[in-house]
Amino acid sequence: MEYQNAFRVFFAAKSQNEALARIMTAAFLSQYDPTLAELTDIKTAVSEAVTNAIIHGYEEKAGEVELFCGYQDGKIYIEVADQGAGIADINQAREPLYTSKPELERSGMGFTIMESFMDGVRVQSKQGEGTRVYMEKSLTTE
Amino acid sequence: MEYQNAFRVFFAAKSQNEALARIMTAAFLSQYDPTLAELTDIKTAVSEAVTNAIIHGYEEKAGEVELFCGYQDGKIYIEVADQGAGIADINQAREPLYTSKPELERSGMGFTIMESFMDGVRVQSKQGEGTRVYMEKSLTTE
Amino acid sequence: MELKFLKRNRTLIITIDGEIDHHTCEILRGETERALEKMGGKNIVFRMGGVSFMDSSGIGAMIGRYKDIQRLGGKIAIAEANDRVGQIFLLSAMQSLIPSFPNIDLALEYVEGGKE
Amino acid sequence: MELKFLKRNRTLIITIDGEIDHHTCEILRGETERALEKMGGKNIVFRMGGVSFMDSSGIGAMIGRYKDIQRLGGKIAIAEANDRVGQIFLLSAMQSLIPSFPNIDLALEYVEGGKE
Ligand SMILES: Nc1ncnc2c1ncn2[C@@H]1O[C@H](COP(=O)(O)OP(=O)(O)O)[C@@H](O)[C@H]1O
Ligand SMILES: Nc1ncnc2c1ncn2[C@@H]1O[C@H](COP(=O)(O)OP(=O)(O)O)[C@@H](O)[C@H]1O
Repeated sequence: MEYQNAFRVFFAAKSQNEALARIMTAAFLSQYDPTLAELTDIKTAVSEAVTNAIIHGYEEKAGEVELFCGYQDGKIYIEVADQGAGIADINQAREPLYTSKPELERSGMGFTIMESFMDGVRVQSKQGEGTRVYMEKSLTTE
Repeated sequence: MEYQNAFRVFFAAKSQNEALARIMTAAFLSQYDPTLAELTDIKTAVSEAVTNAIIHGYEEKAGEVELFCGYQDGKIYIEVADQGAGIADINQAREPLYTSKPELERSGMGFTIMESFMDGVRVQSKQGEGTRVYMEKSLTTE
Repeated sequence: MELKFLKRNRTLIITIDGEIDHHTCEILRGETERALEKMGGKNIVFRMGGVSFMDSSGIGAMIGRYKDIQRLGGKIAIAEANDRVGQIFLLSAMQSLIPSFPNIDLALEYVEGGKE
Repeated sequence: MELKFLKRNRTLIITIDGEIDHHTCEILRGETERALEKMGGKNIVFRMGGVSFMDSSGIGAMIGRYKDIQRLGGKIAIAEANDRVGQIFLLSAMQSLIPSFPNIDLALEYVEGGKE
């Protein structure tokens, strides 16, 4: 797919970069005059997926997180990927309140939030190879 | 070289992404409490190199610009690269006021500004293959 | 994220400004533990009017504090959450554990009002 | 970038707010041409107090406007440039073509003061 505009960033899997990922996403989005609600929805979904890559994908060890943002015909396309642990059971992972890391005070609501705030969420994962989350959302055009 | 933190982004060679590159750089830098002068110096140098990639590297045609920012021991490392036209004579290109595109109202001051605002600037280029600019700057630690 | 701690009766009032994510939640957790040790307190009220961003890490952190406080026999409440923060709490259905109030007085009344 | 155009005597006063880079310079160039056509003016003063960022594209744009105005037999000046913008103009040694003044009155005096 060809995008009207896009960026793809790779950054260290460190928790301080969760904010960096949100700022980058917001800076890209702001070119397309999103509503404040749309901007926050997308920032929140990106924050969830990036946090998952850091905590669950790399289990807070060294690694590289990939974030892609693309714009095409009024729609925002997001990808967040890691080359970490992977997910054994994607259906279970997507269930509200399911978390494999309650000891880290995870709520198990990450995927639920991505699903409520975006128009579509697709997860690709292979154990030992990593995870890629695809999300998209239409921007309202007034 | 291993960095304490780093990101590498690839974005479309479009002029609206010059501001995006600056915001990304500033967001990364702000983790290290730079002075306002340091922040502006580095943002300006990034803006010059990214603009050059878009205007001179790709001559405003489609392409991808690469921006790397790394932090290590109080120093910021920047790389800006394109796979565009390349530079025939790097020494001439770095001369103050030299520009190959006066018709686009270029001033020929881009490299001079990078050199004045950063501690070091290195240029690697091959005609027909592209250009990579390396820059670094120490942050003052109060 | 910026945190302010204030003790009123037997309640620790924690004012949170800025962004709540996984990174800042680790700070929130540590600072709250330290404040409870130093200042004491049986209950917690989180004043969240100044929260500009929150993701699901915030839910985990609130539930974590709920568990700590429950062990002390206390209560926990949220005050001044904006629509966005409220929406995320609603999704997680945690209001039964941690009720949310429009202002600090109602939140204090709830946490202090319980019998000993 | 935001641009405001105002005519005073035979001078077009252009107030620039925001960021000046290659992208916004293309807008600056087009809008200035249109304003000169519609509103007229022999001279230009750029009010730059609200410029929060400028790279070398700004130098190119100023020299471009200098050439346009010189063709009309007019003058061009800069007012209110902050230290950072001033530093970039200094590097390019363009003050001999386009002088910079701390305030708009001095800049207007310079451009209007010349003989016909
Ligand atoms: N990038 C990932 N790599 C490996 N496992 C993941 C990843 N993302 C999610 N998971 C798994 O899916 C579960 C549910 O994720 P989520 O709904 O975001 O909740 P939480 O992050 O609070 O655990 C996680 O606990 C984890 O087991
Ligand atoms: N990325 C690049 N690809 C090809 N040529 C370049 C690149 N960067 C700089 N140059 C060459 O070097 C010259 C000087 O660059 P610079 O000092 O930035 O001034 P300006 O951009 O105003 O021309 C340019 O005019 C161009 O010929």
